[in-house]
Formats: sequence, C-alpha cells, structure tokens
Amino acid sequence: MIYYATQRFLLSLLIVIVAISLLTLMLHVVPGDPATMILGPRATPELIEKTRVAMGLDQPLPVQIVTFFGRILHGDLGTDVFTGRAVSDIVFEQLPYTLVLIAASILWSSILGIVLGCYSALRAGTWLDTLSGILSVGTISIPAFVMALYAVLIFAVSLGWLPAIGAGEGFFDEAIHLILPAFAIGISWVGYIARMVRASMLEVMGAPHVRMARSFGLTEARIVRAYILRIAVQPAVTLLGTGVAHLFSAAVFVEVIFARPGIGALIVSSVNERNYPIILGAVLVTTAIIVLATLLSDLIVALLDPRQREAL
Amino acid sequence: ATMPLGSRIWAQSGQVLRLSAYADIDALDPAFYQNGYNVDVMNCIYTKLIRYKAGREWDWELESAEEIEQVDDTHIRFKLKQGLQFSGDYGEITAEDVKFSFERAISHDSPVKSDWGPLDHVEVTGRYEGVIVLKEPFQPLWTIALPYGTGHIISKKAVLDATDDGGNFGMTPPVFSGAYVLAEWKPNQYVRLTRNPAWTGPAPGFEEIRILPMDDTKTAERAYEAGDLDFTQITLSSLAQYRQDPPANTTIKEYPSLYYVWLGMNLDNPALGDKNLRQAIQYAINVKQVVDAAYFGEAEPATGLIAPGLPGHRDHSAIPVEGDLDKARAFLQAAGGPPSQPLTIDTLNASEWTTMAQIIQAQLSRIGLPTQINVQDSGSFWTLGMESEGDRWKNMQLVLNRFSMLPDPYYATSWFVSDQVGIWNWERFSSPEFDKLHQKALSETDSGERAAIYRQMQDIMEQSGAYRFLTHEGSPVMYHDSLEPALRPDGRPLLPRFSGSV
Amino acid sequence: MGQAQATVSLPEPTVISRILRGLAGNRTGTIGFVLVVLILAAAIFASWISQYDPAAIMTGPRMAPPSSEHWLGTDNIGRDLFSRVLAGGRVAMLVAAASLGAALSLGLVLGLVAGLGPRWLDNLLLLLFDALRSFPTIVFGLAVVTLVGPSLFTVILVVAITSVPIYARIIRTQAQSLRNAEFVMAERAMGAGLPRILFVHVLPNVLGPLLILASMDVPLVIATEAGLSFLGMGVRPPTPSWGVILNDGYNFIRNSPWPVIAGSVPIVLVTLGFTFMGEALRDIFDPRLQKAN
Amino acid sequence: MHSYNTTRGNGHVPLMRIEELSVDFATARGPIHALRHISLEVAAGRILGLVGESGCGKSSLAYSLIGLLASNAHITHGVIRLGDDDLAHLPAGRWRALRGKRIAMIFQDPMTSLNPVRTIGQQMMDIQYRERITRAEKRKLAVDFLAQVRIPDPEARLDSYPHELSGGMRQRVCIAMALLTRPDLLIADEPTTALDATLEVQIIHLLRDLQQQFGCSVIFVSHHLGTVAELCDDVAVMYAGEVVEQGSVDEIFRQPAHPYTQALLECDPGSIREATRILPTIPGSLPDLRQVPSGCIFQDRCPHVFERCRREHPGFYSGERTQLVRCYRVAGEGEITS
Amino acid sequence: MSLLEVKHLEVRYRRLSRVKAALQREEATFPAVADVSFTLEAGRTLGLVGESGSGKSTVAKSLIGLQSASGSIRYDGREIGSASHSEWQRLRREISMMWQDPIGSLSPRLSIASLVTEPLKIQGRKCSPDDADRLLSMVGLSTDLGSRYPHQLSGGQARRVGVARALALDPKLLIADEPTAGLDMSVQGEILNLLNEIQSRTGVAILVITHNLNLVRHVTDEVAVMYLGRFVEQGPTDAIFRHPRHPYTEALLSANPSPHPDERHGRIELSGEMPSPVWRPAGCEFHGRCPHARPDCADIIPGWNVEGERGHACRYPL
Ligand SMILES: Nc1ncnc2c1ncn2[C@@H]1O[C@H](COP(=O)(O)OP(=O)(O)OP(=O)(O)O)[C@@H](O)[C@H]1O
Ligand SMILES: Nc1ncnc2c1ncn2[C@@H]1O[C@H](COP(=O)(O)OP(=O)(O)OP(=O)(O)O)[C@@H](O)[C@H]1O
Ligand SMILES: [Mg+2]
Ligand SMILES: [Mg+2]
Repeated sequence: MIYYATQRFLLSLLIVIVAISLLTLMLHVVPGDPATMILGPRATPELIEKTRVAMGLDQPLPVQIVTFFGRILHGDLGTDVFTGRAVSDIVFEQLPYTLVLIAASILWSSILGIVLGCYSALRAGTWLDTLSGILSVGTISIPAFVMALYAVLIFAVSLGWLPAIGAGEGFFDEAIHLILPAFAIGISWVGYIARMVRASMLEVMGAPHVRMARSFGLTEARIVRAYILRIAVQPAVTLLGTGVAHLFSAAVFVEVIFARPGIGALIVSSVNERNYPIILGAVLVTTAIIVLATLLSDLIVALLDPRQREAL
Repeated sequence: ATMPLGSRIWAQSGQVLRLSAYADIDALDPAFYQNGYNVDVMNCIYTKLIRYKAGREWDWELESAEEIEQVDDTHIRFKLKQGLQFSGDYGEITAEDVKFSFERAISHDSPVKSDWGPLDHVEVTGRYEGVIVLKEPFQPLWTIALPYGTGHIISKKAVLDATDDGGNFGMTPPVFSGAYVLAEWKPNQYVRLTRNPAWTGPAPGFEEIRILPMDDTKTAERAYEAGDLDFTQITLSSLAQYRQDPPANTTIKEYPSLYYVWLGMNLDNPALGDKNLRQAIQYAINVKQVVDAAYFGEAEPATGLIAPGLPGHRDHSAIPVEGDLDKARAFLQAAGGPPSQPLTIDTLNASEWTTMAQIIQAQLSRIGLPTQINVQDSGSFWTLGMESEGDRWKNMQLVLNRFSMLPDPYYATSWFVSDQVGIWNWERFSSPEFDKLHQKALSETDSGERAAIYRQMQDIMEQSGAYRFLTHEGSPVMYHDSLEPALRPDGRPLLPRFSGSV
Repeated sequence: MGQAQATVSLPEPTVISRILRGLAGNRTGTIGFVLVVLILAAAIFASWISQYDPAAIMTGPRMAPPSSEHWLGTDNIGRDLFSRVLAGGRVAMLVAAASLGAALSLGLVLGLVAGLGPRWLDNLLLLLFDALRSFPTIVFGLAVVTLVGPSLFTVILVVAITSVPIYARIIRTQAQSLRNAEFVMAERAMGAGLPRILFVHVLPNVLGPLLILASMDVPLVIATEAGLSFLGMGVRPPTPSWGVILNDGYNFIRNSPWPVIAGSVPIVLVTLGFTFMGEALRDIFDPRLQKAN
Repeated sequence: MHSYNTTRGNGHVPLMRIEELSVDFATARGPIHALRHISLEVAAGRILGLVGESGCGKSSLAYSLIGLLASNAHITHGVIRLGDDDLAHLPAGRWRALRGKRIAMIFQDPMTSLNPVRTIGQQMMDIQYRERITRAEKRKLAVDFLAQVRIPDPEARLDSYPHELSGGMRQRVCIAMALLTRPDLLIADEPTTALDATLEVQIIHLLRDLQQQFGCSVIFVSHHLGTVAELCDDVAVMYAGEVVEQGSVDEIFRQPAHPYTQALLECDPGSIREATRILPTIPGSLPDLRQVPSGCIFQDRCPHVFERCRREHPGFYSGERTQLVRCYRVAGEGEITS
Repeated sequence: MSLLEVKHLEVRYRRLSRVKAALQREEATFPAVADVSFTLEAGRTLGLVGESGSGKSTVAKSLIGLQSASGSIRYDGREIGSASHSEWQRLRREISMMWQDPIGSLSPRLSIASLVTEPLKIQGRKCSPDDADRLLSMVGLSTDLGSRYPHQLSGGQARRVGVARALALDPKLLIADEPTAGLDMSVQGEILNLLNEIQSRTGVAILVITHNLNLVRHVTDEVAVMYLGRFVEQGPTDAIFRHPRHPYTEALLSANPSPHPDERHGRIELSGEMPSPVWRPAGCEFHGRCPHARPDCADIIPGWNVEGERGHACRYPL
C-alpha cells in the first residue's frame, strides 16, 4: 500500500513535470509576445526587454523549466509581471469557481447518467431503451457552448428564472448561479455515463454470479443494487476520472459565455496575452488536479472493488 | 423579464449601477495604466485637472483645476481648486501632488510615457499653482494626457509610503482622489466602487458602481436582457435587432467610435511590390459592401484613419468607397495579371473580421485575384508584422487591421511613421514627407491648419497603395430609460457623472 | 466443443452477413447504420444535391429563415446554409478520416512499441501518453492552433495528437495480452520472427476492434472541430464546416436560431449514427471490447 | 408424442416430474432444438446423475428446472411438475418463491459464481432475506454452514472476498449457500469440472455426506462417468438433446443397454483395465440440432443401426431390467410408449 | 545417447518488482519448477502428470526455449539452454509443440490451410496448396476445412490441426501440452490414437503433458508425476500403475475411477488444497495433504530414492 502510494505519487509528479515541460516547449514555439499584448503599443523597446527579463524569457529553455520547478519547491508559482500579483493568488482565486462548477456538473450528470443507464440496461431492446439511447447519445454531441447559449437564452433571457452571468455571492446565490453552467457542461456527460453504464450493466447482468444470485430468488432490485451496479459503475468512474481534463476544457466555453470567473477563462485569456507565468501556473495547477482526479477515480474504483484494492 | 434572484439582492442595497467592461482591470496606477478599461475605473477613483465633456463633441472642461491655460507653446499654467481632499489621512490635493503624478510616468519609464510627449517637468509655483513645462510644443497633451489616464492626480506621500521609489503600485491604490473608492475587486468577477467620503465635489449619481468584465459583448447583451446590467455597449450586429425589438424600458443610442479598420499591404513583400497590383486591390474592394456585411449595415465606410468629429477627418477618400472594378482590372492588367500564388489575408479570429475577410476575398476574386484567409488568435496576430518576432513579417501580405484611438489625430498617424516600420507599421510604409508632416502637426496650434496637415498625411498613405480604409465601426449602447448616462462622443462611459435611477 | 461440432455442417456466414444480421437484431444499430450511410452519401454527393455554391455570398437575403429557395435559410453574408451544411459534412468526414487515420497509425506504432518493446520504453511512452492526456485538451489545442495557424490541417493535427495516447494505450494493452496469447507463443515456438508475429498475427487482431473504436470517435473529432471553431480557430474560411456554421450563427442566435440549428443538427445526427453503429459492431464482434483507458 | 408414465413402481416418491420437455434456442441462423422430449423423474431424497458429452443439453435442462434459461431460450413443449406447480409455465413472479427456497443450484465455475465485490458473509446473509431472524442469527447460520462444508476458521472467512479463497474453497462456499436455503431440490451443474482431480474428490465426498444429512434431492450434472457412478443413485444419459437411457446407476453402468451408453462407457479411460495402445472411440460426429433428423438421434454413429432406426424416432423401452432405453434393440423386450 | 536429457532444471518466475522486493525484503522470484531431471529416448513417450499449477507447462516452455531456465537441457547431445537465436531457429524444426488451448493456439485471423503450413513458411520452405491438403488428411481432417477459420472448428478438429502443425516438419521431439484438455472422452481417444500412430510411423519422441494419469497409461512408456514444481515419482508406466509408491501418485490414480460398479475402488480423499509454489511448505511439500503423513514428514525434506528403473521422493513409500 505504501509502496503503491509512493509509486503513484512519484509517477503523478513525473507526469506533471513532463506535461509542464512539454507545455513550456510548445509555448516557446508559438508566436506572440506578452509585452506587446499587455503593455500595449506605446511600450518602448527597452521596457519590452525589461519585461522579458522579468519573466525570465531571456533564459534558455531548460533553465526556465528548472527555475520554474525550483521555485515551485518553495511553493512559489511566480509573479505576474503586469499586475505585480503572485501567480498563486491569481490562480487560486479563480480555481474554486471552476472546481465547484466541475464538481456540480459531475455530480448531477453522474447521478442522472447512472439512473438512465441502469434503466436502459434493464429494459434493453425496448423502445424506451432506444429512446433513452437516442436522448443520451444526442446530448453527447451537442457542443457545450451551444447548450450554454440556449440555456441562457431560454432560462435567463426569455424566462428570467436564473441569472445569466457571474458566479454570485453567498452560498445560496452561488448555487443559483451554478445551475445553468453546470447544466450546460454536465448534459453531455449524462449521455456518456448512461451509455457506459448501460454497456457495463449488460455485461455484468450476464455474469455467472448474477445468475447465481437469481438462483437464490433475490429480488431484482437488490440484485441490481448490490450485485450489478457496484461493478457496472466502475468504468464510468474511471471515465469520469480521466474525463476531468475534458471538463476543464468545457469549462472554458461555459466560463466565457456566462462571464464566470474561473481557471478556464484565465487560461484562455492568458494564452491570448501570452502571459507565460500565469499560463504555466494555471496549467500546472490544472494538470495536478487532473492527475489527482485520475488517482481519486482509481481509489474510488478500489473502494468499490476489493480485487482492485489488492493492487494497491 | 422578472429580475433574477442575484440582481434582486444587489438592488436592495440601494442605488447600484451595474455595467460591463470588455476586460478586467489590470492596472490602477494612472502613470502605468495600459488599457482604456482601466481608465474607466480611474475616472471614478482619481481626479484630474480637466476632463472630457460628456456629449457628442470632443471638448474638455475643468475638473479639479480652477483654471488652466496654455501660456505659450511649451508652458501650461494651472491652478487647483482649494479644499480637494485625498482619502485617508493624506490631506489636501496640492500642486506638489500634481507635479509628482505627472512626472512619475517619465521618471519611471512607464509604457505610456509617450502620452506626455515632450514633458520636461512641472514647476510648482504655489500650494495650488503650477506650470507644466514642455521641451517642445505638443498639442495632444490637451486631448490625450490631461483629461485621460496619465492625467490623474494621486498623493505623493501616499505613493511614497506604499512604494519605495514612487514607482508602479499596481492593483492596490494607496489613495483615492475621485468621487469613488475601490471597495472590492474580485478578479474576473467585478470591480465594486463605493462613494468616497473624502470627496468634496458634487455627489456622484450612484451609491455604488459595479463593473463586470465580460470579453464578449454578446454576453453583455444577454446579461442586460436578463436584467443583470443597467448599461452596456452592444455589438453592431445586434443593433438592428435591438432597434427593431428593444428590451423593455430601454434606450438605444449610437455613437461613432474612434477605432479605425483598414486593409494593409506589406510593401516589402515581393508579391506586392508592384504598385499597380496594390491599386488593383484598392479599387477592387467595395468598402460599402464589406462594412455592410460585417456590421449589418450599422457602420459607415471610413475615408481615412481619422474618425469624424476629430480634426483631420477627410470628407471622402481618393478611391471611391464602392471601388471601381474596371479600374481595378486595368491596374491588374498593368501589373501583369494576378500573382502566381494566392495572396494571403491575415485577420483576427472574431466574427466581424472573418466576415470582412471573406467578402474581400469574394471581391478580389471578381477581378481574378485568388486569396487565402489566415485566421489568427490575438496573440499571434498582434505580433505578425513585428521584426522582433522573427521572420513572419516577411511572409505577411494583406492584413486586415484595427487600431484603437485616443481623441487626437496625432495618435492615429504616429504608428505609420518610418520609425515604426517593423514595429506597428506593418505595411512598412515609409515616406519622409509623411514623417515631416507628423512632426509638424504636433506643434501646430492653429486647429484648422493642423487638420489640413492630417488630411494631407492620409492622402499620402492612400496614394502609396498600401492602405484601403474600411470603417471606424460604431459604438452603440443601451441602457435603462431611467438612467442618465454621461458618455464621451465615442460612447465610452464617464462613470462618475452617470445619474438617474436604476 | 460440442457446440462447434454441432454447427460444422452449416455454411459459415461471411463477415458482411454477420454484420447485417447483427444489425438487424439491434434497433439502435440499425438506426446508426442507416444514419451513417445517409451522412456519407450526403457528404459524397454534396455538390449534386445542393443548388448553390457553399462559398458564394449574397445568394439571397442575409439571415433568411428556411424557404423553398434556401431550405435551411441563409447565413450572415447570405450564403445558402443547406449547401454549406452539406459541404460541411464533407469537411467533417475528411477531418474525421484523416485525423483518426493518422491517430490510429501513430497510436498503432507507439502502442505496439510500448506493448512489445522493452520495459523502460514502455514506461517512458506511458509517461508521455499520460502527460499528454492530463493537459486540458483545449490548452493543447490553443497552443497547436496558434503555432500552426488555423486550417483544416491544424484541426486534423490537434485531433490526431490528442487521440494518439488513447489509441496507443488501448493497443498497448491489447499487444501485451496478445504477447502472452497462446497462439503467439505457438508461433514463436515454431520459430516465427518478430516481424511475422507482428504483421501476420498481432496486427490483424488489434485492427478490427480499433477501427470500431475509431468509428465511435468520429463525433469526438467533429465536436473538437466545433469547439476550436467556437474559439475562432477552426478551418480556414470560407471553407464551410459545421463548427464554423455554428460559430457564425452563434452571434445571431437571439433573433435567428436557424444557423445554429443547421450547424448542430448534423453534429447530433453524426453522433447518433456513429455511436450506435459502433456500439452495435462492438457487440457483434466483441461484447467485451470496452473503451478502457 | 403422448404423455406417459415413467414410474416403474420402484417405490421412490417423485419430487419432480419432467414430461416431454422441449426447449429451443433462437439464433440468427434459425432455432436450435436443444432439448427434445425430455421425460425424467427426480425421486425425493435421491441423487440423479445427468451425464452426456459436451453440448448434449445437460445445462439447458438444469437451467430450465430453475427458470434461468438464457433469454433466447423458449420452452416449446412439456411440463415440469414440482408439487402443484408447473415450472414450464410458471409466471415470472412465482419463480422467486421457489428459487432459493425449494430449489437451489450450484454452478460449474466457482471462480465466477460468487460476486467479486461482496464478502462471503454478505452474500450468505443476502440469501437468507426471507428468514425473519436477526442479523446475528443469520451470521451464525452462515458460520455453521461454512463449518459444515469443512471450511477452516469459518468465522474469519465470512469477511473474506471470493478472490481471497482458493477454487475449492469457493465451490464449498457455493455448496454451503445452496444448502443454507434447505432446498428440496439441489441442482449441481458440473460443480467439479473447474477443479483439480484431487479436489474433485473432496467436493464429491462432501456433497454426498451433506445430501445424506439434509435428505434433499440432487440433480448432479457431469460428463464424468466415474464421478456419477460414485455419487448418484439414478442416472440419465443424454445425447444431442435427448435422454437416451435412464435408470439406476448400478444397472446402467453394469449393463448399459443403449449403444451410446455402451460406447461412452468403453471410451472412459477409467474403465479400461488392461493396457492397450489403441483407445476406443465413437466414430462419426454429432447431428445438427437445427435440423434434427427423423428417426433415432444416434443412428449415424450406431454400430447396430437398422432400417427402422432411420425412419422412426424410438420411444422409451425397458428390457428385462428396470432401466428405460430409447432403442429399438430393446424394444422387443417390452415397449413402453409407441 | 538419449535424444533429450534434462538435468536439474529450475525455472523461476518474478513475483515482485525488484524495487518492491527490496523494500519488503522478500524474494522477488519463486521457483515454478525445481530440480527436474529426466531423459527421453527417440521413439518413446514420456508422460508428465500433475495438477494445475504444478509446473508442467513451464517445463515444456523451457524445453522449447520460450522460458529461460537454469540447469541443463541437452538435445541430441548438445546443450540447448544457451543456444543462440539462429541455433534455436534450426532446433525448432526438430522440436515442436502442441499447445494446451486447441483453438486459442491458432492465430484467429488465418485460415486453417495457412495455419497448417505456417511451420513450412516460417522455415522458409516453399509450400503449395497440396501441402495443406496433405497435412490435413494426414491427421484425418477433410480438406474442405482448409478454408475455415479457427473459431469455426470444434475442439477435436482444432486439436488435429495442432497435431498437423506440430508434425509438418517431421520433428524428432514432440511436446504435447494437455493434448486432450476440454475434449469429450471419445475425441480424447481419437487424438491419442493419432499421436500413437504417428509415433509408430515416424519414430518421434513424445512428451505428453496431462493432469489425467489414467490417460497416459495407454500411450506412454514412462511417467513422471509432478507436485509443486518437483518430480515426486517417475518410472515405467506399467510399474507405476501397478504399484504407485508415492501417496500423491496413488491419489491421482484414484481420481478417475471406473464407472463400473464392480470395479469401483473408491477414491483417496486428500485434505486441504494444493499449496502455492510461492509459499512452499517445509519438509515434504506434500505432507499437509498426505493421508499417510508422519510427524517427521513436516521437517525432513525427502531425497530422491532410486529403485531400479523408477524413483520417488517419499520417505515412507507405499
Ligand atoms: N443461449 C444459447 N443460445 C443458443 N444456443 C445455445 C444456448 N445455450 C446453449 N445452446 C446450445 O444448446 C446445446 C446444449 O447446450 P448446454 O449448455 O445445455 O450443453 P451441456 O450439455 O451443458 O454442455 P457442457 O458440457 O459443455 O456444459 C448446445 O448445442 C449449445 O450450443
Ligand atoms: N509467466 C508467469 N509468471 C509468473 N508465474 C507464472 C507464469 N507462468 C506460470 N506461472 C506460475 O507458475 C506455476 C506453474 O505454472 P504452469 O503453467 O507451468 O503449470 P501447469 O502445470 O502447466 O498448470 P495447468 O495444468 O493449469 O496448465 C503456477 O503457480 C503459475 O501460477
Ligand atoms: Mg453445461
Ligand atoms: Mg499448463
């Protein structure tokens, strides 16, 4: 267990390091210059040069990467040259909004997806199954931004039930502001999860141990709950764990459309501005979270399945 | 529409003005501000000697100055009102503070020190009096420095307390001198401004102002319709729809904007070396059609760089707005037919730009000139013609460009002088005469004469064949009927002077 | 064994008839198959079906609602949406085929190398795959697009690169299990060399399931393209693609929902078609084949 | 086919009676007539062995007795009597009352028959859901039964997951679970094929002891003749979906009457006493169950086949002994059905 | 000189990664086969018997070079344990193998015709369609089967294909790993008869691996009984059947009794389960299950007792 944990931890660390190094590499071949983007046209060449030095962009690439990780060891993500604020402040100010958004989306979509998938599997081959299949697969395909847009137009603009923008203040208000964005992001995952759960349910339903449970006259409801579902949701959990990366991407769109604060919007705007310290800081944190989410999903699977626990 | 819950909660706290900004603030030090959206906030939290007049004409009026006058070409004398207070314990605003505020930009090498042009120093002649001394004449001081960003006055003591050297204090103003103070800034969420208790001027119209950043104006439109905003800019593409079917209790107003949009041609690209070809392109473009398509008929074709309402605006351009296909074909003939490879049009990745590019593409194909559109994200686009960014400038051919403006023609022409080649002058247009005229206009005090020089400069640009001016866009806004906004002639809000109720 | 013995006297069905029979017994599978055929036909015969040039501007009024002249209405510069949607289908299929093809081939090579090669290489490649996967996709997309410039090729590149780790991982797992499969052992025992084992015995066995998985990823490709287009980084205008149609229409959604509907309905149909068809094929050929990581 | 009576007055009380049972499987290439005209009797308190080679329909028959046939299966004909119920036409809702109460089953593969994510204890307590006793009592019962099947340290084992047990232990857990419900009829479908030879012996002995202790009827499915001979009282020999011979173990294994039974016994290496380099085999191959030939099902492989065998499907005949045989060679000695 | 001479063969499998083993201070490997020695003459058949996991297949794999092993394996007088790649290429023409899983050992996407001619192709021989037909008819299969695919065969048919493949190059040594696993009894007989017949025709030496001791009785000249990776008894088949000396052999022999009521001997019931090769019991590894175990069996490791042609590893033989 300890061995597994350290191994896993070191591996995650390595993944993050490789990912960030790849990113730095990529950023450096991408054209664009932060000084131009942020300082505006009136900046003098000397000032631009000063900014580049302040960002460490004059250093050779490997040095930059090493310095970056060296600083991280001291818990320092660097400073934004333009606002003079600590990158960690900037990132961690935005992060909670995205995390809450993603968590809410995962929560509602997995609950609904599992229920829908179960229902489909139990009624496999009927028209209801077909219908729920068309519905769930149909929702997979609608891009998050189209979903978000229609959600705003209908529920905020036309009906005026829910706020159109922002993140709100205070628990209740924030929850209300979360509804539409979480809906827009989650809806396609309902479909994914439903299809996944349906497929694995069907597989587990044909397993010998389920037949054995039936041979003892256990009620169907109990068999589904205690015997099938716990195994059948495992692929969906894994999917969600690896899907957090995609959720972060979807959050980008939704944060723009709902003018929500969040790390997705932060990344996009800092990429546009070529604000390297913020990009690196933000991507580092997101990557770490994504790696963590994968780890978490593995742990949940292990919790659900003692055989996986053995591997720990 | 009924008010969503979130806005109802806000509304209870009294008179709160809510409006959008197209970006979140990233600088609150007036000497180091970088972009216009910061100035909207600075307007509220700092004072300045003079300010823009609200209305349709570009003009200024006194704010914290009791009087101000141009003594001669290089000297401006001012006298502050008495009894103006800084927030906190920083006491009265004095000429010493004015001197400190104005000279900082120069002494700390601010990115916007060029706003002050040839400012030499400020001479303090009394507790409330002083003289701004220039090294050489500089007319734009009146239009882009004193009433705008760098003209804001802060407390010398406060800044020195907050910083070691009086340099950039970034996002945390040590002192306020305006009608509002910065109560709260939640990055990417809102800026909350509340009344400044130390403010001695006329009480501002609202208890509180909330500025919500949203990159996309369409988002702001929806937020307005959903009842989350009281005032917002709108896009030209939505304008017709809103005029036809406005949201309830809403006023819609259109203002010209100062932006200028043009199609530039890289003179140093071998494919565009032949002036005939460039002229063929100039004449093949029907500006009216391009602008109509991209802005849904809501923007006017431009005649040059300088927007209507500013000195130097041309009544019409040399090349007819609709273009002239026959002439275009003739020029193309003279150029020896279209180049072997399709020309590229570089453009930003927003809808208006790609639309314009596609219409231009279609128009050029009518004279048999094939083109290819390269869409770029803002980061890549804005360094396209810069020599500091490698060799990309060499491959750039046609580029659809837009610069923003301050209300002085000098600001527009300054990017096209020879010194700017490879920096912002991407067409690599270089004319000694143009450069000379630019310099001359800076010190020209006679406004008629000055306007004539700028008109002549635009003629030179057009004749080079490197430019086809397209539009100045437009800046429509919408707001609640009960609101009385104070707006610059280009539709930008002057927030402390908003009044009415929401 | 007895089962097989009992059936030996009947002619064995061919792969095609097996697919058709399997689909016939599967309602969603049939729906998917029919949709895919229709979509492919529409993409192939796009220029015969539509009366307008998809790039021709001002063929009608701007933002016109559907009418007998313009079946799906027109866009903001008066282009016929129906012909754009059809032509967009062609682009979508092209992007899908090219990017998935590239991702598959590269994933195949890397996956086989990881699965059959030495341990350290396997670990190294796994690390690389995981690192690539743990970026937010969109950041990666942004970087590539800004680097190469938006175009059809870029979209293909982004999709290909982001899918490679997924395919490579699947192939790696398959290759590893095949490495220990008894028939591979048997071949080795007969003295077969690595190339022969790879190309004659391993590849044909991983390819089939992989193609099915790839067909199920077609919607993903299209969604990626649409997402990039939304950020203004899709294919080069005036090339019509569904993402571009969506992105153009998105600005006018308040008063004219047609372009967005015209852009999103085909995406939904493609997803339904390819997902259902893929699921059915998967069930027919290997019920156990799941898209594991 | 007419219904008929197989009771031969041997004094055994029948617990279950299967009459003329036929089952089809729907497949893409037409229906498989997997079981045809099965008539059998399970005597109370006795062990019935069901033997036959792979694919002859042993499992299908077993599953139809507990209502767990695959979803593409369909009982086309016949009745299965258990008390007042006809299991062949039992509505789905009624099955639950029988399964795990009157009938229980042990499956072939102990490795996959237990739920991998629930502990042995949880699963053993789950199946006692009908009992109105406390959890502690249920647990106690579970421990008792684990002890019954000779699992060492049963108390501790309750908290194990199946993958922590060896194959033999798992199969014993399955047996304990089946007996825990105190069924009248226990169906064991090849419970030892997945196990090693020496383990098989342990399980068989255990089953026999427990059956004697609980007194239930057992249907023991196997293709292993020696095992059936050792464990069972009665035996039914199946070939290609039909029962070709049935009767008591002693009689059938001493004097098999059906040519198939005879051939099968000859092939069993356990029964070949003297060393030989050439092993006996049954030439020919199985008939196709999609198009069942008219006449005797074994005709193609039978060394004694004659003209009538190809024409008419034989009924059950009994020779001078008590077993029933589907063969015209026995017919002369007293036909039971036409 | 014997065709095959194996001495002190030991195969170790990795159980833990090196790092993990070092951290947990445990052995990283365990012996799946330990101290196995035997010889096999041309034209003769050796049976290798033992329960699942006793290491039979591992022995087979090391004989054909798919599993590295320590000890000595001499084939035709040459040490092949350390043979080079090209040497193996040649050796594999003479040593061939039939695999445990009849269908699983046939490459699923190849037709039967190309599968049977695989060995020819691999060894670079020219092969015509006739070769496939010849090989198929050699094992008694109809030549129409050539166009089928493995999953369309019955177990018995697939076995025959396996035999045809194994014999395609006229090997001198044939290793048959569980040649009858999963087959019905009559089909079992067919396959064994086939092997027998071929041996008498070609004089190939055969190593038959199985868990059914009763089966090997008729086809082998000698048997070796394996338990937990070791030989516990070895000798001429007749002798061992007549009088097993090791209690485990006795138990295995009784595992497949005759169905005939008059010949039923009853079976020997062992207690407990087979231990894993990772955690080997001390003393005699069989003592925990042995019905005849005595107290000291738990402590003293029995040596190999040679009794004429046969040998066993029991201190208190029957
Ligand atoms: N679900 C099914 N669909 C189609 N055919 C089936 C199905 N289940 C069984 N069969 C067929 O029915 C026949 C009888 O199968 P069954 O499993 O009852 O045989 P068995 O005697 O138990 O064999 P084994 O000894 O291999 O377990 C076989 O020919 C088999 O192919
Ligand atoms: N590649 C491997 N890695 C680790 N352990 C292995 C490996 N192959 C086999 N083993 C272990 O080695 C032991 C002997 O395995 P082997 O396959 O030789 O047994 P066997 O006698 O052939 O069994 P069976 O009758 O089941 O085929 C077993 O405990 C098995 O778990
Ligand atoms: Mg069975
Ligand atoms: Mg083996």
